[in-house]
Amino acid sequence: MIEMHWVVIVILLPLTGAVVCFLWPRQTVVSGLITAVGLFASVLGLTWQVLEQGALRYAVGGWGAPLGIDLYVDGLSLLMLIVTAVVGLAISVYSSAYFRLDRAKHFWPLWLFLWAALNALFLSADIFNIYVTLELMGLAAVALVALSGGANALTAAMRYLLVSLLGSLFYLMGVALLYHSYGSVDIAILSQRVESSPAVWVAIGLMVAGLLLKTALFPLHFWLPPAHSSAPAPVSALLSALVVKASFYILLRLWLEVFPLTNTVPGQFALGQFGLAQILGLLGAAAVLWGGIQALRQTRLKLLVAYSTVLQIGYLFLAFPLASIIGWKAALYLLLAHAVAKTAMFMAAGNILFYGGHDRIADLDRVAQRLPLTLSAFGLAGISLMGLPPSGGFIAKWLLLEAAIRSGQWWWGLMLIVGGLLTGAYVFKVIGYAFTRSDLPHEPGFVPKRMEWVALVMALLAIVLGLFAPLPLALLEIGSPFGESLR
Amino acid sequence: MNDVLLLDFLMTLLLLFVPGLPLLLAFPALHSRLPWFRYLALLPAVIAVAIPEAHSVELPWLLFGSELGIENSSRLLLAMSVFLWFWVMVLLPAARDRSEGRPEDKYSTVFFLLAMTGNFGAILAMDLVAFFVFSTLLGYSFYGLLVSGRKNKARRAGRVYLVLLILADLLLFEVLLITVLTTENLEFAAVHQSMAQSDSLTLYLALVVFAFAARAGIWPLHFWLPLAYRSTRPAVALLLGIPVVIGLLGIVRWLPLGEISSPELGLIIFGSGLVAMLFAIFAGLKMAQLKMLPAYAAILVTGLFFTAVGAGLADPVIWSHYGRFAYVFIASLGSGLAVLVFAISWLQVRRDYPARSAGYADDSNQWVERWSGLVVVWAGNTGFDTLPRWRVWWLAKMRHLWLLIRIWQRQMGVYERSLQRWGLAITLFLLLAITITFVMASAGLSSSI
Amino acid sequence: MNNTGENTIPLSLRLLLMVLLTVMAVGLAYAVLSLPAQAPGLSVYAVENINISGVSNPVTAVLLNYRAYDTFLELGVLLLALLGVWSLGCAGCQHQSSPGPVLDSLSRLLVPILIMVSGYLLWAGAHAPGGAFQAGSVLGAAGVLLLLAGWRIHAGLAGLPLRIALVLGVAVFALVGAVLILPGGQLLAFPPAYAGGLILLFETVATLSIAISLTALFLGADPDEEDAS
Amino acid sequence: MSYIFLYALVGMGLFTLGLYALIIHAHLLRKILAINIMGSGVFLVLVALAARTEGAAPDPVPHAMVITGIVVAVSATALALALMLRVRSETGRAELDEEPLSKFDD
Repeated sequence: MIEMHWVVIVILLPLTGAVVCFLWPRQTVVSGLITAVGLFASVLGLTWQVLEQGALRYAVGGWGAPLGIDLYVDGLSLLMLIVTAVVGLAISVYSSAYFRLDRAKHFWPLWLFLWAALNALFLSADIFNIYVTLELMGLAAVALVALSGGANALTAAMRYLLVSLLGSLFYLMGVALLYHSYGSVDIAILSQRVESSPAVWVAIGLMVAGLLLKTALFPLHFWLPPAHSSAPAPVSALLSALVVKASFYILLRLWLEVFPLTNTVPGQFALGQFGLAQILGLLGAAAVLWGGIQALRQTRLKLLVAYSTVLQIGYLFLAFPLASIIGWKAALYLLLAHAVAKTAMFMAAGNILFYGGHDRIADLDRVAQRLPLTLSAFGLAGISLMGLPPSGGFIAKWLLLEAAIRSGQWWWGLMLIVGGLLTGAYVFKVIGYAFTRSDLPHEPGFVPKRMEWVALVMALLAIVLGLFAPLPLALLEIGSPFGESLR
Repeated sequence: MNDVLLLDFLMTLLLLFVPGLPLLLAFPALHSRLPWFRYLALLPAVIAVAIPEAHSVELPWLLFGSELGIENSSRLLLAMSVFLWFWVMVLLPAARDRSEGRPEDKYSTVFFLLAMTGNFGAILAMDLVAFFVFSTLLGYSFYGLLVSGRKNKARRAGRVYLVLLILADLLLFEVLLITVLTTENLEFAAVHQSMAQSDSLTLYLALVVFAFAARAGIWPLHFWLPLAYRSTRPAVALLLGIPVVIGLLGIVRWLPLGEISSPELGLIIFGSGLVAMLFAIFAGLKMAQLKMLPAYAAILVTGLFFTAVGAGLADPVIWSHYGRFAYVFIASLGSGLAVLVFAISWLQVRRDYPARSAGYADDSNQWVERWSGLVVVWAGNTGFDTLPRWRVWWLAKMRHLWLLIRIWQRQMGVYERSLQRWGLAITLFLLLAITITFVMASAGLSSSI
Repeated sequence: MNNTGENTIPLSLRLLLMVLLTVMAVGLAYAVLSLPAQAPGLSVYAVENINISGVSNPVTAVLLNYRAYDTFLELGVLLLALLGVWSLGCAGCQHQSSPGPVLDSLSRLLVPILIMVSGYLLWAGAHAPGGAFQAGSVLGAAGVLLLLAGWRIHAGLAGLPLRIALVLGVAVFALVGAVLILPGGQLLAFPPAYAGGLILLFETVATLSIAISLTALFLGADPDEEDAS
Repeated sequence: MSYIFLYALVGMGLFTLGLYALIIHAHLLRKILAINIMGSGVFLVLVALAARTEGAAPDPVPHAMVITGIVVAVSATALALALMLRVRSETGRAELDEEPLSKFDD
């Protein structure tokens, strides 16, 4: 009986966990960890169910679309849920050692709320419901950024909040126009009814721009580096790994299901989508260059890692002009690999910060000898970000390259190589300083072993992802979210 | 028609010269220092890499009738090797300058050229015998390189390597005998087919894997690799990836992977690969000495390669899916090890010029400058002295370039800062929204007309 | 510094901005005007099912039955905002108000009336405009008024009891919604026979939670922590 | 039925005006107010267009959406105001820091 409702459990469980953590602050770490493990298991349960039964549709309240709200799981949303579960579990374990109780009692409810929002977002098939989850996610993320206190973090959080609200309002205006055009907010129904009309153009413009702002695609990335670098390390990790990806996921869903109007009138709108795809691809390429160069310029480790996120987001958008199933798969594999690797990298940066009390790259002062596990984690994560074999990043780039060549647009593939070189340069910059002595003597702090090991495990996972690529790629096929006709 | 014939002839000549020219140059190298000719040795290989065409030549007069050829996968390996050799050639005089007056170092150029012959030849070889001959040449000249160093430890590494080499050669000779008994044609493709049906398949597989594992320094036959990395000269250290690469290439070329299924042996190889990886991780973490890092990286990655080979032996489907990655993997292993060696020797130069402390907040520009300075110091230490005129010109160019980079960097900072400003950023956002709407609208209108 | 801070934007940028915004406004207006003049939306479905929804006011039916999941998440947003505000630890930001005689007597007069109005709105929600949010915000206003008049929550209630009251809305939704799964239903699927009662239960706890959350948001910091510090 | 569209157009106007104010004003309180005005514009569009039902009762679904949206907006505003107060108590002014990132320090 219960196993039928994994879809609901993955939303209710973290909410319940958040409430419990809020009610009993003294036991917050224990209840938080139990929730995290339970949630991981529930996502496995859901995966099993979807593998058995295929894509699922769940009508909340029993009404069903268009009147009620539907939840929908296919390969795409399942992959996002799994990424969230894996990264979430690692972040939970890491945070259990990272925060002292006075911060932990605020961190855990917020984090579990964020997790619930992410799961609800990935499961939702209703664009207004997605707005609510988007706000839930945004507010939780802002509060988490502000958690580290201090002028930088608070200013960054404020800017992030304004940007996040602005993006949501643009999105909501788009929802309003779509609803009043077609009388539904269900993605499946909209995908059948939408056709070319002024309201739809404006809605697409508003929604895409709002989501791009939230995804921090160049040149709208201005809020990301300060927010991601001034947050506490586990928060930085989950922002870069998950939160930015959530708005990308919505964009992808809309792009694949609501915006293509080719299914109603053949040929219509295909041109507009082509033009928009080229714009997104160009912005992605610009993000790769800009993020890479800015990362190289940084003197602070966490800012460097944050700019590397700007670069990696650029990669994701290279899939849009390619418009092929293999391109989408590549982008999602990249998303997966980046989520895991970036988690490891931010955790490693957090360990270094914990150890030395600062993250100035020039003063890393032989961290390599003192925190070998952490530096290994940083290096391995760097290998995946660079896209060297046999890491997960390599498989993703390989697929993207293949898609670029197949579609006859090899120049997008060039950006992968440029990005890889830039990534290599900034990773080596950090590693180089980690081996050498700086003039500044250090009072080494104590880094809990758990934090070092979690970072290393995530980094190894980022590498191992390259060896087991067929599994997630096959998972993505469930419910064929990328359509059949494009094949 | 004549054109085609001519082209064919030229390609044949080119393929012959790729391993042949270094071999020819090795003789005059005995007597003179060849300051420029050593770059010449690379020329045919560079051309072969640059011409994107598959080609092979049969040489019935060589050995038992050999075949050389080049296609995309071997071109990748050749490109990687050329890249490494170019750097080694640049570094070569350093090895000589530092040991002036020592007669034995005169021969090291010869060893380098012979090793280059072996390396290129093994990559191009299309049959068992040619591969065997060239890779053996590579092995023994490498022994020469190791031993010609003045350090005792390097000599010890050389001795260990020699023992393993002789053992491997004996085994490979056995393999050749078995193969000749089974089939007439010693071309790789033919051997794969006939060995797949042979009764002595398991023996063949085991001997090949063991022999090449010894040559490539794969755990547990890895002892010479850390020793060599610790003790040898930078020029040789850059090259230490080559025998490893050729060893792995041998495994891929000699084993009929993807055609046979041998679960037991596959499992053993898979297991040993896993153990090798664990060993490398733990031994590598324990080892504080930076110079030995590449050796453990090599053991780690070759271990990984062995798990793949093991999986491929156990289930040919896996290999036919992923086998094409093997060449990419091998090539990136070779260049990766070299980059690691480069980075480490650079770090050692840096140790004399430690990073300045964080007295200043904005050192984003300085680090490029420091980098460049260190590269110059490093290059000066290792060999640019021989080319004084070039160096002056090059340095002047570089200084200019770095000046440009600094200006450009500052400009990037200014741009980013202005992007960070709220007003501009949101205006850009608005612009994007409007652009998207217009793109959609114009397309919608044009299609409805 | 200029009080409005407008001087941070250069004139050229401001002009560009005005042009862009004009273009956007024209686009938005065009989009609105291009919509069909008549569109029933989902009103037909909403009215069709009103008999089994448990209430007769269609807006309440949408909020607490058809799209109750949105309402559930939105209570989560409110709770989350409170968590966020508390995590900021804004103890120092609060100004101590000193109520004058007018505020004092006004609050004595208004608070009972507000409570009564809130109760009416809650009850009326089933068949007329009104409902949990309206009732909750009126009740919350009463709380804010009390705070302005210098009232503070009793120290004994500032800990767990206050927290329980805050999470009540979310918790009851989650609990009842999940319990409804057990007899084989869906999440938040109300059997028509019990729908009216369940909606009243939800509205009541939601009203309480919303009112207390709004009051607590106005207070700004965790009263429990404030006492401790 | 043109008055319905008039309300919707006013909503769009509020949205645009709010956006202008959001960009132009540096003070955070004004930015927060601007966001709220933008939100009101969206809500007005949602509610106004729901009345296109030919004399029947207006479509209730957008009304419910607006109520949800208002609660979300209230929550976000509360968090934003609290954050603004904290920013002011840390930096001494209620404005976004427009300094270059590289000047950021502990």
